[in-house]
Order: sequence, then structure tokens, then C-alpha cells
Amino acid sequence: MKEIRWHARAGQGAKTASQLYAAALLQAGKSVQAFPEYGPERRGAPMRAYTRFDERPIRRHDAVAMPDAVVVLEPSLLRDVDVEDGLREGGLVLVNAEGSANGYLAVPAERLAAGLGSRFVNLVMVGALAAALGEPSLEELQSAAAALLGAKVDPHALAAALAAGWEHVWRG
Amino acid sequence: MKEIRWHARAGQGAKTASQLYAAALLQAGKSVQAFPEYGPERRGAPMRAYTRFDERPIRRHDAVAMPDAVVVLEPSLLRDVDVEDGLREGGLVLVNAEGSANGYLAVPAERLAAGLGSRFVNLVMVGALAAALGEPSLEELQSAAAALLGAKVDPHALAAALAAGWEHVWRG
Amino acid sequence: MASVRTARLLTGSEAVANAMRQIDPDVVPIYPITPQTPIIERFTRFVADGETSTEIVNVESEHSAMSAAVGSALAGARTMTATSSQGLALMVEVIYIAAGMRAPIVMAVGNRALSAPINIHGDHSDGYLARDSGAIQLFAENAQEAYDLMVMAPRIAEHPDVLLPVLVGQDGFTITHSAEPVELLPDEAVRAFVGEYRIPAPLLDLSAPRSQGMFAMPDYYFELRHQIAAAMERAREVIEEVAAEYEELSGRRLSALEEYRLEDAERALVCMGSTAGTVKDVVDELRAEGERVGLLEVRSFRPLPIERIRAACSGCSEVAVLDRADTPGGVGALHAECAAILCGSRARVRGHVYGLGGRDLSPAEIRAVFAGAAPRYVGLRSAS
Amino acid sequence: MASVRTARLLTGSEAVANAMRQIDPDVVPIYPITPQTPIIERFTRFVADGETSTEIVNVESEHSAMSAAVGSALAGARTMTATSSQGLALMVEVIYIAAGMRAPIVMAVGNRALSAPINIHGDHSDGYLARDSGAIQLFAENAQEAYDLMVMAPRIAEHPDVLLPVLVGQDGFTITHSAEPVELLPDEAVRAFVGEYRIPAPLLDLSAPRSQGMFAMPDYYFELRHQIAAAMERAREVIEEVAAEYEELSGRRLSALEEYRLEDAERALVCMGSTAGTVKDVVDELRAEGERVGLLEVRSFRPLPIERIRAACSGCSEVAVLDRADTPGGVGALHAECAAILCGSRARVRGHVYGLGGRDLSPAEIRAVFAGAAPRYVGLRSAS
Amino acid sequence: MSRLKTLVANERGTPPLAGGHALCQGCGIPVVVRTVLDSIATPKVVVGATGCLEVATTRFPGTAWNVPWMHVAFENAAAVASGIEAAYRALARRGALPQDDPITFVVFAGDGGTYDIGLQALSGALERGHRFLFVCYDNQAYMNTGIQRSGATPLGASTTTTPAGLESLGKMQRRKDMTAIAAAHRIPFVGQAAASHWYDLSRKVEQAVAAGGPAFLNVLSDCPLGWGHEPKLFKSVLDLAVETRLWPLYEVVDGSYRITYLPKRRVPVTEWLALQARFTHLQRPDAEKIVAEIQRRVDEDWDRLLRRASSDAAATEVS
Amino acid sequence: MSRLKTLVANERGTPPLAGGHALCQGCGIPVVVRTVLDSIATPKVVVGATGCLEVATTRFPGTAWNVPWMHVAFENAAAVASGIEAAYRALARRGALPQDDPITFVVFAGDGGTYDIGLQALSGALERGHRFLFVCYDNQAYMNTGIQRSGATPLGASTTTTPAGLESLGKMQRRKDMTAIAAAHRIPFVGQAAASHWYDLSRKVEQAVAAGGPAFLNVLSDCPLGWGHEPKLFKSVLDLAVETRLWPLYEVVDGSYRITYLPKRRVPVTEWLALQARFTHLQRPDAEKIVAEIQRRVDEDWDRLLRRASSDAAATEVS
Amino acid sequence: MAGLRPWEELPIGGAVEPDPALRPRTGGWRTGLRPQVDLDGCVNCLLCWVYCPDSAIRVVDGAFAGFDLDLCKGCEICAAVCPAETIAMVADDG
Amino acid sequence: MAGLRPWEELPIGGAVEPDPALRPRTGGWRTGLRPQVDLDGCVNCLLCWVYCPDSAIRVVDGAFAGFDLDLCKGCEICAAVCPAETIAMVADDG
Ligand SMILES: Cc1ncc(C[n+]2csc(CCOP(=O)(O)OP(=O)(O)O)c2C)c(N)n1
Ligand SMILES: Cc1ncc(C[n+]2csc(CCOP(=O)(O)OP(=O)(O)O)c2C)c(N)n1
Ligand code: SF4
Ligand code: SF4
Ligand code: SF4
Ligand code: SF4
Ligand code: SF4
Ligand code: SF4
Ligand SMILES: [Mg+2]
Ligand SMILES: [Mg+2]
Repeated sequence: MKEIRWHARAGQGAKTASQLYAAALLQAGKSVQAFPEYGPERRGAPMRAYTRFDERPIRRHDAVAMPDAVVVLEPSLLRDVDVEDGLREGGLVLVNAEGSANGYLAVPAERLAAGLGSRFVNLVMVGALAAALGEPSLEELQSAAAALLGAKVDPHALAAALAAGWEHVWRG
Repeated sequence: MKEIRWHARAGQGAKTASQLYAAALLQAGKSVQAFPEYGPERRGAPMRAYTRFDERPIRRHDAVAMPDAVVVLEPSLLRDVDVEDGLREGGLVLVNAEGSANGYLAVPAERLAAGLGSRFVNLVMVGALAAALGEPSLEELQSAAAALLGAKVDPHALAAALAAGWEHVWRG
Repeated sequence: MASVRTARLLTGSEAVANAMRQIDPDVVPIYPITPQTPIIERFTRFVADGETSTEIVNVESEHSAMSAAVGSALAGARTMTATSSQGLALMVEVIYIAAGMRAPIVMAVGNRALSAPINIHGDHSDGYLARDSGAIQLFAENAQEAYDLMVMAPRIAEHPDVLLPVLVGQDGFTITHSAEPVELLPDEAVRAFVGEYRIPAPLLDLSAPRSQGMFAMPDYYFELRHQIAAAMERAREVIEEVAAEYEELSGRRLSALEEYRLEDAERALVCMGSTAGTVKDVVDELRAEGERVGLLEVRSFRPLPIERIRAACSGCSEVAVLDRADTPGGVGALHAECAAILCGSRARVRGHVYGLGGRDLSPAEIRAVFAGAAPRYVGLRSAS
Repeated sequence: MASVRTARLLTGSEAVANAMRQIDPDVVPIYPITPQTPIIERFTRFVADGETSTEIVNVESEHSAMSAAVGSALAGARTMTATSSQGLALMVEVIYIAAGMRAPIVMAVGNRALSAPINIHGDHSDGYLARDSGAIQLFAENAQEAYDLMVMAPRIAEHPDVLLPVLVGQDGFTITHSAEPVELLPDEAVRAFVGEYRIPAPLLDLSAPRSQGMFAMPDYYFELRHQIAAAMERAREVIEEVAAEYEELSGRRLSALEEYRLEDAERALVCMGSTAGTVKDVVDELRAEGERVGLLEVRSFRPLPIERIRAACSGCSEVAVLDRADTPGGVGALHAECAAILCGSRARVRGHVYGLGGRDLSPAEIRAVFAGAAPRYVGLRSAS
Repeated sequence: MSRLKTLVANERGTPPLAGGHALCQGCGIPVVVRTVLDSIATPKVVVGATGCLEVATTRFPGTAWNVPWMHVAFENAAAVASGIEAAYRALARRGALPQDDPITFVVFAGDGGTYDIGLQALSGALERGHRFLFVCYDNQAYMNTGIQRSGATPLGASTTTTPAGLESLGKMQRRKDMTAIAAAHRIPFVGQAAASHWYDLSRKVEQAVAAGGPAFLNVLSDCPLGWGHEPKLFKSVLDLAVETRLWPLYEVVDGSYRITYLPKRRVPVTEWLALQARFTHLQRPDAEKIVAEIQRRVDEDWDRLLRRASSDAAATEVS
Repeated sequence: MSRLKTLVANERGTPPLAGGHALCQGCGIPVVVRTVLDSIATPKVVVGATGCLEVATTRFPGTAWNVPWMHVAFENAAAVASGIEAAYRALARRGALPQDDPITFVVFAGDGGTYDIGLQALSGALERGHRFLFVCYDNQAYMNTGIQRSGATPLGASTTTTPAGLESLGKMQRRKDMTAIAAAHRIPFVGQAAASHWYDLSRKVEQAVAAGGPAFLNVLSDCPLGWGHEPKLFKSVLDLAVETRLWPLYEVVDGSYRITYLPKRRVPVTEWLALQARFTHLQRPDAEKIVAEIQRRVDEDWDRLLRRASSDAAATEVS
Repeated sequence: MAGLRPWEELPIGGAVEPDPALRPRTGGWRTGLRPQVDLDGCVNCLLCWVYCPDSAIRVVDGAFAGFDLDLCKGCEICAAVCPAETIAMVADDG
Repeated sequence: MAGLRPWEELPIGGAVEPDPALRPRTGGWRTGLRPQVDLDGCVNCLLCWVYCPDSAIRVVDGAFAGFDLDLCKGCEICAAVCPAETIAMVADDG
């Protein structure tokens, strides 16, 4: 089983990211689980979400204590939040940031999204994560995004954002 | 233990009678219990009350199923209600009525009360019951009535009503 | 049981209203419901006549009665109220909250059946509904005990180690409306016994403004709510301490558990409330007939005197537990909890449900229970 | 558990909202409360888009939600609603009434802790509050089961021998807000499975005017209320009948009780809801380590499958029962009832309280429970 | 057919509420119930809140009701009716009603079940616009449980929870103006009526049912037991409430006030008070102020009502 | 001292509600709370109903409140305040208060906790005459649970329980007029205000506290999340509610209506609707009727308000 | 509780159809007086019918037709409201 | 949940006294912009203070005295209401 933790501010789409990533993996034949962690704090406050996936059916419902990867959608969180908390040995930390960020894998998602004229920083990071972990494929991501969000948003915009993140990491 | 059942219409003072009788016995050193049996029906509907007394402390709280005596404050009830229901062998039935009533012990309480210019048919019947059962004494009854009801009603009127019933039976 | 000589004839309601008069609480929110109504009626008459100086709050529903009580008790005022049945059901949300906020409210309960169908008579369904709430629940056997427990209640509720609501239950009609000999303590003795009202963090203390009734996330909820369970544990001892002190004052000992002729009993019956009195008579009869039977009268349903129940039944081979409330599709509360307590002992534990909605329990039926000859639902009219 | 290939990613709330869409109930009174709100939100969106023709009643409180549901269900319309926590507490009075009036209402519950302190996360306190009410209570392990039970629920509720409200519980957030693979049945299959709504005495049948919700004195209350307990007994069988039929349709068997690797188990753990999934993983691990352990997952809390629990644990020497709700001053509900059921068997029954207000239960803690090394309150932060 | 003939005709055969119920001798409630239900020609379905009416008509296994009748609890009659009405609409839409007749839904609740514990459910139902007629039989106290004060209990009344006593002159708050509160909900029809004025009441029922939305009627109903008067004074005591202007008869149609009965002369409230034992203590010298206050408020409220009615009438004329 | 200086002075040191709370960026609620509490010179004790304000200010173990504050549940804030106020009076009478300062009791509840689930407790408290100021911050929906319709939600608004959809144009009922309902209780002071009009609000608070009995303030407060507008439009969107006459500013003192702000010109409601995403669907052609209906009701209500105010003013002049 | 039905025989949810035989004969509640009419004086206004709380006024073919003494509780309202003053309360001797 | 207190150490009933240290530093919630004032233009009307939802306007001796960026969530209301138009939203680079 693999476990991902997503950090963001409420309203930045971490829940969507966690679900989209799970939905794509589900299409890819994995068993998955995605859930957010809410508090009473409102838009702007730090929050978390999680994705779990495995070859075998996932039955457990305990908290994700030791994630295999951490994705930080909002760089300012690095100030207040210990994003490495519980991270497994050798675990991956992906941060939406320019250049390098505390030695974490930086993805300039803000800029990449802006470059596409979109707000989908979260999707860029999902693409980046998939590339970093090697699964699911970009196509699976894109088709899952179309199914999950396509009713409200142009699927091409979704696909582009995912691709931008994916390629950024893939190309290294 | 002795058990009394009182029959009346709601509003005719059966509850007061059951309590007054108990209060007097309490003064006389008995252990006592008095309780009414209510339904959703209103003033005018048939209802019952009970008095229990004993030399030993009364602890039981079950229903009175087999009374030693039954007092009927309202003669018209004889039409609708089986006042003898559960009555113990040799048990006494006292009815507010002129002359004789189905062979029960009749006490013309209505008339006796009216003769005193009072409405205390129930007290007349309490006096009658005490005389019939031989306890408590008229004095105990009267002093209990003064304590229980004296704040609202002239104790002399109470005493007179009790005496009227008591004497009617006593004199036979 | 009152000594008959000095006792007055009072119903359970009147007895409790007198206890309230003597305690003279600061605030009493009230809402009528049969069969507790005579309590608040008698009590407001005391107020109207200037016999207490209580602030009556005539609320518009029981939910508001308990809500006002929480506000008042935590503001810093001794607060009591009363309810029954649907009233308790309507306010139960706030009873849990009162416990969680540690509001030492004392509430008289005229225990009554729950709808549907609507019924105004006695059973313990309403009390059972609140059995997880964190409120202490005491059940009186008769009018005297209702009075005694009501006088003890503020001392238990307000004890610094407890600080929980206390519900003093008496069976609807069977106690609330039955006149029995009741001995009242002198007014001053009661005032002295209950003492001043003190809580650790009164809201009206402006020198230390506090926020009360907080929002707790999973990081703290378990710990905050656990205060109640811990306070309940302590309440077991506090109840006995208060009972001992009350015995000195009154000569009457109201322990959380009364063991009646249980010393060498082979068969025991467990029950609460007014039924216990009837059972005592039956036990005496059976003892006279040579049967080794006894009664375990649970006076404190919450906290349940677990260790004492275990000890009391250690010698028994059969224990019949009587629930005056039903648990459709499950196991009766007192039955199940006694079973859990006695699990591993040599006792066979049986459960019976009886007396719902004021159904009478006769001595003959109690004998059948002792004899193991009673059906699970005692007193139910069945075609079979 | 859904087969991953054909499943969609849905939260428990979405899964249940889809079940409701497919059932297309006549009337759905709603009132928001976390964590069930996503259910009614998703469902009203279906209505707004014309995907069902349900009459939504946007009531002003949960008390009214259940009251409107009783009126509607007994008028003759298939009726569903949803709630959580304080909402369930506020309406609990009317849940008892719904059961007594035999109203087959189906209610989704996003189980959540009760105040105070206020907390929006999962535990079973709200369901426990209604454990005597006469409502059937089913607990789902995951989103798929929440869907499945919701589809089964009308069949159980409306069965002529049952006619009781059915509460379909799913753990707040852990299921309501977790997206998992869920396989939906075809819409028509669900419609056909649940069939038409039929009750014996619809109020709107003018040809036979009836009075419903009567006043009952002690002469009839016990008998009238006993209908519920009798219907619960029958519900035990009905649940299995419906489960069998549902299995034919879906390939998934949702029995009142799931025995997981219990065949030759020496030590068993009993629990409900989402925790069961985690426990299964731990059982597999321990089995792999050679330990003879198993799980008893209770899916039907009411009616509790008493005989089956007894049978399932017959071989065990240790049974640890996990209550996700506290009973301060008493014995946990599932613990006590299992103890009563297993009393006399060779099993030692232990009780634990865990997970209040969303507190996580980790595999390590579950191992400790199996090992007999866990404290009574598992997961509680304590100084000692 | 005259209105009275219509009422008689509507009750013939199986009257909606039959005699042989267990309400007190001389209770005003059945007069209200009969007049209301007899004024409705369609089939009726009745919902009741806990209270004297419910308790005294439906002791299992007997019932005094010949129409479909439902009771769930004390505080939720309007919510129950909402559910029934929603079911009716849902089933009608699906063509699944047991029969085609249009049904009128009527709720009966006492003042306790309307002003106090039932207010919220009522208010919600009014806001949602369910089509039913909610009738409050207002006997000014919780009578079923033995005469406790309610939000409808008038200033100065002695009840068992506001007893007159050595240090008390009865209830110390004015009554809630429930009719005005209902009117503030801006539903199609709100009316205030009295059991003593059958014609006015019957006419209002007819309007209410025709209004095409939620309607509320507040009907003063006497309780000989709780008010402390002989049953036979039923009409006198209610008439005086109307004549003293203590209980004005009026209606609010689509938000506009209209007085439906104008008392001839100013009768002092003392005449009304004097008939009832619950006000006996107001004859104490220390109660003079209270009596004056009661009169002052009656006058003030009446003046405001006149003002509303006349400005609304003027507006209607203009538009 | 100018009113503003007074507010500043009252907040100095430890402000009743401190910054560092977790309400959304640009939420109107804290503006209401600060203006209300800063307008009160005495010590204050605050009671809160469940809702955004409560949840976002009191996550254990932190609190944003520097004054004594209590929350019990969603539906019972007025009842809790009744108990606290009764305790205050009881303790004062016995000379047992911790200190002598007179205390002002203020309740904050959202529209859900006021119009809907909290209405009954509020109504009861008003009838009993407890001395507190009940402030409804009316953001026209249940925001804390994610924007569900309440009795305060206006006609046509899309919420998550009245979503606009293929077959839905949002909420199909008009909003409850809670201010009028409170006014019908005939308490000493009722006011309608808006978070955007601080001076008017502050003045009303002062009057309310001085009124010597229960007082009710209904304050329109925006929710950028639920209304769907940028936070910075806070004042514009509220101003427009007032200018369109959709949310008139007025007060009812001892039963008499007085308008406290007269909009200059008739601004069509469409201007207000256009600012908010919750009304976007009203631009659909099939929604024209709804928009017209909204305007019609605004006009009708405004006319009625004017009428009440002018006839009450005339009466006051006469008397 | 002899004669009462066992639980198995009760209607579901306690819903009952009306059965006049199960209604109390409230005529027995009268406490001394019963109404008596002098039909000669009756103007058939039916106000007695309107205001009788116990449905104890018989109307046949739209006309006043006497009292149902099985129901009449003797409240005297009919006598009080009769504009023709043609109802009197008399001793209730059976 | 390291660093969280055990149940024995929590205040009774969860009643807490205010502790500013436990309040979230909501300045972090800003999403790109922060307010900046041109003090020259400020007329000290304090409308920004009145309407700031986050108590992030400092007032010293009755006069506007800048922003508390630890609290300011960047809602732009102050900029919108300032009658002197002397508050601007600028990039939040710190
Ligand atoms: C929740 C709840 N609280 C209290 C009661 C008790 N109760 C039943 S009826 C009633 C009084 C009813 O008063 P009202 O509505 O005025 O009707 P009336 O008795 O005058 O007919 C009360 C207090 C109840 N049944 N349910
Ligand atoms: C009895 C009960 N039902 C439902 C809830 C869930 N709930 C909490 S706050 C809230 C909405 C509050 O709305 P409102 O009063 O308008 O305040 P706002 O959220 O807008 O601040 C709801 C539905 C609850 N806490 N208690
Ligand atoms: S108590 Fe009053 S309202 Fe109730 S039945 Fe008797 S007279 Fe009627
Ligand atoms: S949801 Fe709306 S009301 Fe609630 S905090 Fe956010 S902006 Fe304020
Ligand atoms: S009220 Fe008198 S006149 Fe009129 S119908 Fe009756 S008996 Fe005849
Ligand atoms: S006395 Fe009363 S009950 Fe009898 S007929 Fe006349 S009005 Fe009816
Ligand atoms: S609003 Fe503008 S002018 Fe007024 S005090 Fe603030 S910065 Fe200065
Ligand atoms: S941007 Fe918003 S939070 Fe920041 S100071 Fe201005 S008004 Fe306050
Ligand atoms: Mg009433
Ligand atoms: Mg709101």
C-alpha cells in the first residue's frame, strides 16, 4: 500500500487532488481511498487530504500516519506546518515552489498554471506526483479528470494542467 | 394490611377522601398509603382512589387488587362500574345512597351534607367508613382533616361532615 | 422508611417540592409534564407565598428548560428543574451537554413511559434514554427516599470531584402521586447540609473571562469527554460519603445499592424504584417459607455500583434482573450490565422486562420470577 | 467491497445519495448537519436536475424532519431522511414515536460524536442514544456497504412483519467523506428490488378513516409497545432474507453479522463500522503470525443477532468488545450485551471504549487489544 | 343554503368529531372543532397536538374521530402536517393517491402547542408554504396538565405555575400576540376568532381554506375548569372577551389587516375579569396597578389594530 | 466623544473579540460582532449559537473571546441566555454576585439559529421578558455547514439544499420576515440593521441596551463564500441590499415602527442580484418571472413598512 | 384486566377505526341536572346545536329534535344560549 | 498528537481562559496580496478599522497606525472602504 498526504490551504483544491489521483489509480485497476481532514477553520486555513492505494482491496480506515509521499500545494505552509511529520524513510516531498525548497522536489506549479492561463495549481501538482511515483499514467489521469470534473470545466484545460506538472517532473 | 377502594367521578373528592383517611390513620400510628387512579377522562368521568394501612411499614407499591372495603361516593356509578370487582370475601361496600343500595351499606351522604349546608359528601363517606371499620376515631379524623384541609376550609364544617357520616353508621 | 410518628402524609411530588423549598435554589426553570407537574406546581406555590426566593423561569419547552439550567448553573447559581418522559426525551441533547460542560444541575424526574402510544404512567424508559449522557441517575423506592435523595443530590452534583447533573427519579404516579408518610428534616438542617453553591469557573466572574462550550477536534474531544467517566468513578465514593453524612443527620442510609436479605441468598432479584418495596415483602414471605432469596435494589443507576453488585451476588447461583424499560432487538440495560458484571461468577443471570407504561407487577408475578417460572416479559398479555 | 474494475470513486455520502436517487422516495424531509450534509446536498442536486421526482421538505429542525417523516410515511408515501449527532439527539423523541406508530422511514446517519464539547467527527454515540427506540440500526463498514444497506433498507423497513424505521449508519468523515470504489447497481434493478411502497393503514385512505397515535393507559400500553420488540424479532430473519435476495442481485452479502476468520479462533474482537476494515487487516497479519484470532463484525446493532453472536463465539476463550461510544458510570452497550449473550459460555468478555470524537484507532492499538494489553479506553491520552 | 344549514349538513351521518368524548362538561374546545370542521365541505384529514382535545378523544381502543386523524407529539403538529401534505402532493403528482377527492388538512393545537412548544414547527411550515389550516384553540393555559401558564396566559392570571399567593399576583408578563406573529409570516390568511362567534369563525374557515396556502386561525376557547367559571357561562365569558376588545375579531389577508367585528361600546376589562376565579386575587388592593395595566394594554393594542386596519384599508382602496 | 471614538475606546486593551479567529477572509460576521460589542460600555457576557462565528472562534484549547462567552447548542442560545440572566438576577437579589458591575447580556446567532431552529427559544425568552440583546447576524443561509437554505434565504437563491438545476430555480419561498416576527412580540426594542451601516447599527445597539427589556437586532451580514462574491465587495453588496429596499433599516420601539434610513432613489433589485453567484441562474430566461416576483415583493413590503411607519408616527404625534 | 385483548390481536401501530360502542357514555357524567325543552317555544335557530360541546342536540331534517341524553353532560350551555329561552335544566332523575 | 495534553490536565468542562498564543496566526491565510497605506492620504476616519473583519487595523491614540499583518487575511475590504483611497493591495512578498 502507498499513502500520500496533501497539504494546502482550505479552498486550494487538496481534496479534489486527493480524489483525482485516487480516481485515476482506480481506473488503472488499483484499490484506492481518498479523504480530507477538516477543522473548523475556513478558507485560507491549513488543511490536509490523503490518498491511499494498493494492489489489494483497501479495507483499513485508520489515519495515514506514515505517508510515502507528501505534496505541498501552498509553499507558505512550510513556515507553519511540519510537512515531513511521519514521512517514511526515503519518502518523497513535492512542493509547489520555484527552484528548490528546503531540498524538497520543487514544482513551479503556480507559474505553470498561470502559463496555461488556468488556476489549476492542484492539478499541476497531481501530474507532478504521478510522474514522480511513476503511476498512474498521464492518460489515466487525464481521463479520470475529465470524468470527475469535466462537467464543470473544459477537459482540455484539465488535461493541460496535469500534463504540465507531469512533464515538469518527467523531464526532470 | 387493609385496603380500601374509593369510587367516584373525577372532581368529587375521592383522592382527598383516600388521603384524609390515610392521614388520620397515620396520626393513629398506622403505616399508610393513598393514591388515585387517573385516566385521560375529565371532570365527571368515573375514577378510583385507594387507601392502604397496616401496623407494619407499608413497602409494597403494587395495585390494590383485592380491597377489604369499597366506598362509592357517587351512586350513579353502580350502573356502569363493577364496584365489587376483586372485593375480598366478607368485604364491605359503602354507597352514598338513600335507603338500601343493592344490599350494600347505604349512607345518605348527599342528604347529610346538604343538611349541614355543605358539599362534603366525600367527608361524610370518610366518617362513615371509619365508623364501619372501627378505625380511626372520629377525633383523629377531625384533627387530620383540620391539618390537611383546614387552611382552605373552616375546620368546623369539616368536622361536622365527618361526624355526620360517622354517626350515621355508628348509630346503625 | 419514615418513622410513622413524626411523619407527614405527602406524595412523592410534595416531598420533593419540600426538599426544593428547603434547599432554596437560585434558579428553577420549569415546564409542565405529567407526572412531574405536581412538583413544580407545589414548588411555585412556595415561591408565590414567599417561602423561597427562587427565580422561576417559565420556559416554553423542556429543551429550553435544560438549556436555561445549563446557563444558570454555570453562571454561578444553584439550579434545579424537573421533568418526565417526552420532556426528558426532548431535552436529552442538552443533558449530554450539561454533563460535558460539568453543570451540577439537580433534576427531579417523575419517570414515565415514552410515546408512542402516548402514556402518562410510570416506567424507566425516560431515564434509560439518558443512560449514556453522563448524568448521575438515582432512583427512589418511595416518597421518603425521593425526598432524601433530593436533599443529597446537590451535595453529590456540586462535589468538586463530580460536577455532573443529578437526576432524582421516582416512579410516575406510583410515587409521584402516592401519599405516604414522609419525615422532613428541619429547614435549617437542610440548608446547612447542602451549604453554599460553589463551582470552579462561574461565567459571571468577570475577573477571569472564560469561554465555555468549546469546539473540540479529534485531538481533544476524547480527553475532554473522558472527564465525565472519571467524575462518575469518583461519584461512586462521593455518593457513599454523602449518604453517610446524611445518615448522621436523618438516621436514614441511602446507599447506591441496598442489599436486602442477600447474605446467604441463592437466588437474587435486581431492580430499581418503587417495585423494590413490593419485592421486599415477597422476599420476606419466601424467606418465611424457607427460600434463600434476596433483593438487590439499585438506587444509583448511574454510576452503577459495579464492584458492589459483583460482591453482593458472589454467593448467588441465580440472578434475575428486572428492567422497567424495553430494549427492542437488544438486551435490557440493567440485565446486560449486570451480566457483564457477573460474567465469570457462578451466577446464571436472567433478564425480565416488566411494568411498561404503568403496568402493575403483582407479588404473584414476583414469586414467579424468583421461581424461574416467569416469561421474559412479565405481565404482558399474550395469546400464547 | 467493490470490484475495482466497474466501480466508481464515491464517498459514502455520495454512494448513499445515489441509492436514494435510485429508490426515488416520495418525500424526503431534510435538515443539514455535518457530516451527513453531503448526502442531502447531493440528493437535492439530483432532484433539482430532475433525476428524481421526490418532494423535498426543507424543515427548520431535525425534530421536525422526523415529525414530517412520520406524517409522510404513515400518510402513505415512501419517506427517507438523514441526520447526525445533535440532529439525532434532537429528534430522538420522535424516533421512538415513529417506531411505536410503525412508520417504515429510512434514515441515513452519518454517525458523529455528541456535544459537549461540540465535535463533528465520527463515533457511535448518536446511534447508541437511540438503542432502545425501536428503530433498526445497521452500520456500514465502508462506502460500498453504506450504499448496499441503503438499498436494502426500504425492503427491511417496509416488510409487513417489520414496519419499523431503519437507520443506516456510516462513520462520520471516515466513511461519509472518504472516497472509495463503489459499485452501483443499475437504476432499474434498484427500483425493481425495492418495489412499491405499501403500508397496512395509510392515513390518506379516506375509505377507512383511522385514528393514529393514540393515548394508551396501563391497560394497553405494554401490549401496543410490545409490537416493536416482536417486529424486531422478525426483523432478524427479514434482514437475512433481504440480504440473500440482495446477494443474488449484487453478488454482495450483507448479513447482520460478519464472521471474519472466526472458525477456529481462540480470541475474537467485536466491533461495528469502519473500524472493522482496519481490524480485518490486523487479523490477517496476526493469522500470518500464527495467532488464532478473528473478528465479529456487527452490522445490525438493532436487532442484535443474539443467537448468531452466541454461536460465533462458542469456541472462543477471549472476546474483546469495542464500543465506539462511552457509557459513563455504566458498562458499554455492545460490551454489556455481548457479555449477557455469552454469559455461561467459556469466553471471558472484555470491553473497550475507543475512537470517541474521531479519535483514530491504529493497527498497533488493535494488536494491543488482541493481546489483552490495551487499557479500557484505547487511544485516550492519559498522564498515568 | 344558509351557513348554519351547511354546517348541519356537513356534520350529518358520521360527524368528524363525535359526541361521547371525554372532555370536561362545558369545555369550549369541541365547539371550535365542530364549527371548523363542519365549515369545510371537502374530505378532511386532521392532525392533533397533545393536549386536552387529543387526550380526551383517543383513548385506545376508542376514538371520537370519524375522519382520518393523527397525533405524534405535543410540539410537532405543524411538522407532521407538513409531512402529510407533502406526501399528498407527491402521491398526487404520481397519480398514486388512494382516491381522487381533494383533501383539506386541518391541524388542531392548544395555545401551548402553538404559542410555545409548537411555535417553531408552525413557523417553519408557514415559511415553507404547506397548504393546511392550523387552528389554535386558545384556552390561555396548559389545561391538559392542570392549568399551567403558557405564552397565551394573560397578564395577572393565576395558574398553577404562576399562582397568586402572598407574594404573587399571578402571571407577570403580557401574553404573546400569536395572531400578529403568524401574520408577520405573510401567509395568505390569518384570522382571530372566538368559539362564541360561530358565524365569524365559520366564515373565516371558509376563507382560510380558499386562500391557497397556509392559513392560521387563533380561536379563543374557554376552559371552565382553568378559568374558574360555571360551564354555562361559556358564551358570556367569551362574548365579554370580545366586547372588552381584549380579544378583537379580525383577519389579515395577504398581509392586510381587517377588523371583522366592531364592539359597540367600551366595556372595561374588569367585567371580564370578574367572571373568572383565576382573576379573583386582582380584587386585592395591591393588584390595582395590574388591573390598570391590563386595561392600558388592551386599549393600546386595540388602537394599534385600528391603525393598521385603517391604513391597510386606505392602501387597498388606492391600489 | 464621537461615537467612533467611543467604539475605539471600548475595544482598546483586550477587545471582546480578538483577531486571529478562523472565520473566512472577508467574512461580515466579525464586523457585526465588533460594532455591537464596542457600542456597549458595560461589561458584557456573550452567548453564542452554533454557527460559523462559534466554530471559528473557539477551537479548544484556543479562544478568540476576551469576554465571558458561552455556547451550548445550535437551537437554544436564547434559552441559555435566559438562564444566565435569571441567575444574574437571583444572585444580585441575594447580593451574591462575584462583582457589582452591571452586565449586559448579548446573544449572537446566525439566521439559522434565529429564524429556524432557534426561533422557539427566542420567542419564549422574549415573552418572558429577559433582559438581553439578541443579535441575529443574518447571512441568509446555514453557512457553517456549507450554504444550505434557511428561513432567511431569499426567494430565488441557489443554496446546496435548494440548488439551481435543470428543473430548479433555487429556493421557491420568500424569506421569513424575522424582524416583523420579533416586533410582533411587542418587546421594547426591535431593530433591523446591516453590517455596512456601522453608525446606524451602533446607535440601535445603544437604544436596545437602554430599552430595559429584551431587545432584538437583525443585522444583515455578508458571506462572500455563500453569496458568491469577492470579499472586497463586502460594503457594496450590503449597501445595495439597503438601497434596493430589500433590506430596509428601521426600528420598532415599543411597538411603533420608524424607518431609520431612507434610500434616495429606487434601485432595482437586479443590481443586487447581479453581484452574487447564488443568483446567476436568475439570468436564465425562464427565471424572469422570479425576478419580477422578487421586485414585486420588495416593493410591496416597502410600501407596507412605509404605511406602518407613517401611521405610527401620526399616532405618536397625536398622543 | 379481564376482557382486554392480548398484544397479538392489536392493530398495527395502535391505529384504530372508529367504533361508537367503545366511546364512553358520557350521559353518566351529568351531576344532577339535564336539559329539557319546551318545543312550543323553539324557533329552530339551532344555536343550541352549534354550541353544544357534546354533540348532544339531535337535528332531524334540519330541525331541532331533542337531546341525546346518552351524550349530554349537563353543562347548561344550550339553556344559556337558547334565544327563545325554551330550554330549562331540570332534575336528572335517571 | 505529540505535545497535546492528557485528559487529567484539561480544564474542567473544557472552559478556557483566553491565551493569545493559542490563536491561529491568520496572516498566513493571505493569498497573494496585502494592504499597504499611503499615510499622507489618510484622513483618520477609521472606517478601515470599523470594517476590518480581522481586527488587523492598528489604532494608536485614536489614529490609524498601520496593519497587523499577523492577523490580516488580505480581504481588501479596508482598501475598498477607505474614502481617501489611500490603501492599496500589493504583492505579499513576506
Ligand atoms: C415534550 C412534551 N412536553 C410536555 C408535555 C406535557 N403536555 C401534554 S399536553 C400539555 C399542555 C397542552 O397545553 P395546550 O397546548 O394549551 O392544550 P390544552 O391542554 O389547553 O388543550 C403538556 C404540557 C408533552 N406531552 N410533551
Ligand atoms: C440540532 C443541530 N442541528 C444541526 C446542527 C448543524 N449546524 C451547526 S451550525 C449550522 C448552520 C448555522 O447556520 P446559521 O445559524 O445561519 O449560522 P452561520 O453558519 O450562517 O454562521 C448547522 C446546520 C447542529 N449543530 N445542531
Ligand atoms: S381542562 Fe379545560 S380545556 Fe381541558 S377538557 Fe376540561 S374544560 Fe376543556
Ligand atoms: S462561510 Fe460565510 S459566514 Fe461562514 S465564515 Fe465564511 S464567509 Fe463567514
Ligand atoms: S337554541 Fe332554543 S330555539 Fe334555537 S333550536 Fe335550540 S331549542 Fe330551539
Ligand atoms: S346541557 Fe350541555 S351537553 Fe347537554 S345538550 Fe345542553 S349543551 Fe349539550
Ligand atoms: S479608511 Fe483610509 S482614511 Fe480612513 S483611517 Fe483608514 S486608511 Fe485612513
Ligand atoms: S485586507 Fe482585510 S483583513 Fe487585512 S487589514 Fe484590510 S480589511 Fe483587515
Ligand atoms: Mg391550552
Ligand atoms: Mg447563516
